[in-house]
Amino acid sequence: MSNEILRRKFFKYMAAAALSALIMVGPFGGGTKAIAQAKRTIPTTPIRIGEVTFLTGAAAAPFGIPGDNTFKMCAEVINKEGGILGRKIELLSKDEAGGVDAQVKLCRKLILDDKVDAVLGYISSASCLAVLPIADELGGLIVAYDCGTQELMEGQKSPFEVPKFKLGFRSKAHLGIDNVGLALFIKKYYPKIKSIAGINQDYAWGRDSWLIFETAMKKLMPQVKVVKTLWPPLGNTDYTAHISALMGAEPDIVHSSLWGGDAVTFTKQAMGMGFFKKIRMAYSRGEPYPQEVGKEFPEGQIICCAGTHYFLYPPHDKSPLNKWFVEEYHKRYGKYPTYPCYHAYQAIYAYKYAVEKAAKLVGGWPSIEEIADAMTGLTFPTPSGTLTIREDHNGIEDVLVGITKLTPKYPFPILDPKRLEVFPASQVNAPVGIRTVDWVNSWK
Amino acid sequence: MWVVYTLNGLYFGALLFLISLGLNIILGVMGILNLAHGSLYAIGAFMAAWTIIAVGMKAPAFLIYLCLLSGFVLAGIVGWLMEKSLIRAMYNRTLEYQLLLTFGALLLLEDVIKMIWGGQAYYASAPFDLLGKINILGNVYPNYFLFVMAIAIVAGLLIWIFMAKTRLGIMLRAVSLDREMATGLGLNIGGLSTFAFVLGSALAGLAGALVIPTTPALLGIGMEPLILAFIVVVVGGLGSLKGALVGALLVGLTRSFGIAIFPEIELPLLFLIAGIILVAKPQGLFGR
Amino acid sequence: MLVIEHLNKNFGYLQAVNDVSFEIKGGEIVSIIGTNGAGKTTLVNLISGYLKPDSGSILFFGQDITHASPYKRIRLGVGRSFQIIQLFGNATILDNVRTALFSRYGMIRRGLLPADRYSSVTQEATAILDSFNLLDKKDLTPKGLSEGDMKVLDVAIAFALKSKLLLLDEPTSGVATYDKFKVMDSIVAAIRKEGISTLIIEHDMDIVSGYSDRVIVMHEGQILAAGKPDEIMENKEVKATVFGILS
Amino acid sequence: MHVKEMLKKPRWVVYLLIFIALLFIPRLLSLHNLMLFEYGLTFAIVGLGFNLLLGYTGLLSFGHGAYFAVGAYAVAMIGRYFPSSYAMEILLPAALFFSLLLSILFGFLCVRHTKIFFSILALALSMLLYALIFKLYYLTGGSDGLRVPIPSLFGISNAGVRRPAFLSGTYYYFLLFIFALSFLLMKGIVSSPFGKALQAIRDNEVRAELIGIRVRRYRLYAFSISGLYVGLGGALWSFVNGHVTADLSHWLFSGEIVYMTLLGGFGILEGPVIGAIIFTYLKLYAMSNTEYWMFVIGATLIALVLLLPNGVAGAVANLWAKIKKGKAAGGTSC
Repeated sequence: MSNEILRRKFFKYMAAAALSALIMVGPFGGGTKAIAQAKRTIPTTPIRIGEVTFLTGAAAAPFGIPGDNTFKMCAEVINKEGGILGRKIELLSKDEAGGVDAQVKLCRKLILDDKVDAVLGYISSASCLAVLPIADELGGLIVAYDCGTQELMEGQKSPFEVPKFKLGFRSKAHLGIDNVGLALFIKKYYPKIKSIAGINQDYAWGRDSWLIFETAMKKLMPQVKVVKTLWPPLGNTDYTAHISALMGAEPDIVHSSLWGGDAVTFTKQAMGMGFFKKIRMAYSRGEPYPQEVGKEFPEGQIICCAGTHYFLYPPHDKSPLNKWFVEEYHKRYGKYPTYPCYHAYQAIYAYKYAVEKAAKLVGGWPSIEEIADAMTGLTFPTPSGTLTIREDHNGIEDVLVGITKLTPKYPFPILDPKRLEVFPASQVNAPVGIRTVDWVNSWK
Repeated sequence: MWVVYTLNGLYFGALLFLISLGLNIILGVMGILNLAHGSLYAIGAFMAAWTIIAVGMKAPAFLIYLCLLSGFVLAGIVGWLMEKSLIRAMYNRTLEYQLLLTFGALLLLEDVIKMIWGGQAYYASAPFDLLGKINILGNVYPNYFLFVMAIAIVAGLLIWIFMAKTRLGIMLRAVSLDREMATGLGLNIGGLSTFAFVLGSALAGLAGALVIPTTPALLGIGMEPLILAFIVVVVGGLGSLKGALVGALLVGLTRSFGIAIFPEIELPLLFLIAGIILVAKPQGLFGR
Repeated sequence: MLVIEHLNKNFGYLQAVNDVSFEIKGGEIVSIIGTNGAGKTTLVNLISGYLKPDSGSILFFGQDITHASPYKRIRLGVGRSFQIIQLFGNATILDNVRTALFSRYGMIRRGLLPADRYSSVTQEATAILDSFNLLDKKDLTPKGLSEGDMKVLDVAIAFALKSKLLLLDEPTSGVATYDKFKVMDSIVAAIRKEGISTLIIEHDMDIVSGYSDRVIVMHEGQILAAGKPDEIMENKEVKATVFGILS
Repeated sequence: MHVKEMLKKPRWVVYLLIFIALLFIPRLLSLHNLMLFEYGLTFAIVGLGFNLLLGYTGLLSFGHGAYFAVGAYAVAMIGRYFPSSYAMEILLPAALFFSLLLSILFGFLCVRHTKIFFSILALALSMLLYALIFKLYYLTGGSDGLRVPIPSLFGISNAGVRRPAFLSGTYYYFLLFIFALSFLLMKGIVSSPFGKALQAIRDNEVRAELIGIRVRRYRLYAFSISGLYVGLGGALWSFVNGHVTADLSHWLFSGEIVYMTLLGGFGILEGPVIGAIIFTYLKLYAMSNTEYWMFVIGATLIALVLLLPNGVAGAVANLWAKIKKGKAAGGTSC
């Protein structure tokens, strides 16, 4: 049947459709719904929390799944302990894949259509940058739990006014602390090195990590030269060329913010090419990978824990919470928790403590704005010590840096307890209202 | 260092060769660009990883290397199913439908993989570790990469002999040269197409399996190689087996030396070269 | 108007067209007949510019078009139909012709008003379809036409270009025998009315003899004989080689 | 054409009714659905343009995400580097200009090929742009992308206006107006002599050449116009979404454009419009209801290709035809 005719038929149908639409609507029917104000009593309905992490794609295995596991675990535990002010938590877990436009739509749906009390999640910096503004636009509470970019809460130029988003938060520190921490650690333990190099993924995450690390190194150890910077694409499966290039340049230490499969692939292939015999690596997000790679993961590598998120720190005798968290997680999922797990814990408990704090003030279930006010300046215990969410709505954390060492106790290298460094939050975070890069540049 | 750069280029080229060879066989014989090719690569990767983990480290070495073939086989089977169930219905449909169908298959397979193997990563580096390293002019180099090159060369040779000497191969070439004429000669186009599709898919699977010992099997692992395979195919010429070889080596070596010399423009460099070749020779190096 | 001089074209060892020279005058209908492989289609391709001759020249209204592009020749007024029908499969019969007219008037650059608004063009198209006895089918797509009508439409499209010279490559091939003459009738009637010079390629003498002013017999790339149809019919050599009648 | 005449034709009455119905959408839909519908409208414009190339010229591009990205990035980058001139009446022309520029450039390379060659080359070129947006991270924000602020509309500044208010207010009607305009324009194009020429090329390249159509040149025209439309769609989309990233130029995104065009039915002018709106809902609801959303839309696509080759619009039309046959009443077709 020719298109011409098809089209003609098609019209008659549309005519009917349009007419009926008109009849249904009538000139001034309908009207858009307003966002309902919460009442001062405590509802009995469960708390609906939208939880968004990568369930598809390369980031699912290293971050998405562990994060998702922890969210489910914590929600279950909280509910077992009677929920938040007696209200049970109901998680709506969604996939973060599908492109940023999909995420914007999804987040809007969660807030407007599914009427969630809060949205927790987001691993990719792109998602965070796209989604957090929605919080203020639609008056919903959004807590970013794992994305790294410092740009998220920073303004165009320092000093900038805070908070950037009234209802948008990040319950962790940004990538600044990892790289500043690494630089401080190197200055302390390897003061005599001559040259460094970098291998970072070729997108904002890698670029920012290297930028901050390089700036910090220039300030701390001006004599050190940068001999090579490589930018492999995300999800690269062959690093041989990069490894050779690095070995050709012969730096003392190579900085890397590689994550997930990329980090493991690079390490495996580097091991195969005798890389570690000559060069020391400094992983800004290395914490999970000794466990992933196993026994043969090289010793003596510098590893930063994206904060102090390490299953052996704080030591279990000092921190029963960490002990419980590690054991509970290991019991459920057969692995020791990695930093995304700790981040997930921080997000969901930040919400819990904020609600409880606000409820004390207002007596009854707090409104979203009141929860946001309570979350600003909130300090609460986490398995990795205490976490503070500052006025810029960004978490600040101490940072733990160590050196890998094989021990009989574990089937993979752990961070040598004798050479463990914790840099306090105040030393690795830029002050409120100052851009991290400007802050590092202002060092004396 | 230059020796190693070259070896790296050859190694990466070898992998690309296997992928784009499969893509080009399908393209040549059936005139279908299989957008789901990357997913078949991923299936090969997951299958190999899974079997290697299943037999475990203590198994005899030859068994572990046999596991690599499982990827080749499973991808072939999936390819066969795809051809029989979906592609078969597309023979006398127009291009846009064929492409969209394989696009749909791509989305579908990504999630099927997730359903079967779940979201976690599979680490199966046994074959890589077992082979150890050798010393080339003072540079340590893993034997496994040499092993991969050897496999690629063998596969390439076999395909070449097959295409040049065997009756089936000659029929396949006839179809890819002129479908109408071949039909006129009374060749069994259907059967030949199925064969080509299965072979192409299996090659993608083999490439996936060969990568596994050096990198964990993750969701979406097939995406990046697919893009590079596209570049190879465009540069080498659509449907040309020789093109696949030269294109793959070109891309592999360009990449290796590009990273060593101008690390800043690794990927754009590839596209740039592809662009220049296309402007100079629109059909690609060996395109018809 | 069309003068062909010493035209040569060979594919490798095969001498497809071998030193062919002839002329077509205004308003004349000339048929070239010959067995398959006699070089007829090659000759048409040379004239319409789809092949370039090895030597020789093609003059069209005194202008040398031996090496002009097909597009140029179309603009100059050399139209052709194909042995294999070439139509616009999804468009109506009317649009098949109308598009040709739009192209001829250089209107295909106009992108806003619907085609129907150009009523003069529509009228002209209708007239053409009428003269080719296709008017009643103008709203069908070619799929709805008989083989014969497709052939006629194919010619009608070439005709719509107001070609000064029409090259018809086996206008009745693939048409059921009892339709062949009907097809030729409607085609030639229309051509005669406009007085367009035409070169018809055909392998069957009987079909063309009734419609041609002159017949040229080709054999193995060469012109064997030329003249009025009835003369040719009597030509012994032609009988022997082309019609295979041995006397 | 005189309005009186037009209103004689049922088709135009239908258009009018639909347009009026669309005017009431903001009162009819919830804020969330309204914003979704606006995504649909922007993609409808994209579909219109893409259909000119696929449906009417017979060229399947797997790289039209590139022009979408250019449109969107033109807006975002003006917003970032020339905030002073961040006004709709400057942004749209800029977006149109750059998308036209790029589509002419890429189109020139692509139209030398047809069929699969064309598709894969278009794909490769869009990926080149992707690699560039990714690389020029200091300029484009790379994978993190750029925010798209709310522009001033006809001199009326929207400073401090929240996006939802903006989207559910003036912007919807502005969007609707642009859509109606581009729809009518495209309708004119496809039924004009120019459109007929394109369809001639689609139907029979050889013959088209033979009746004196410069095939390549007209393919390039079609390519550029579709690029222009897609770019316009991208620009309008960027305000709805509020954030642009390099993914827009990735071939997977281009694949979605093809998807929605087929979903609606690319034989039909209105098809892609329907397809765009359905796809927007399909993907979102698949994503919010199952973690296997890729499986869902993949399976849908396959089912579509196998069962509804003419897309939804085509199926509806066929159904309508059947119903009419059933009634056996030979009503005059419009």
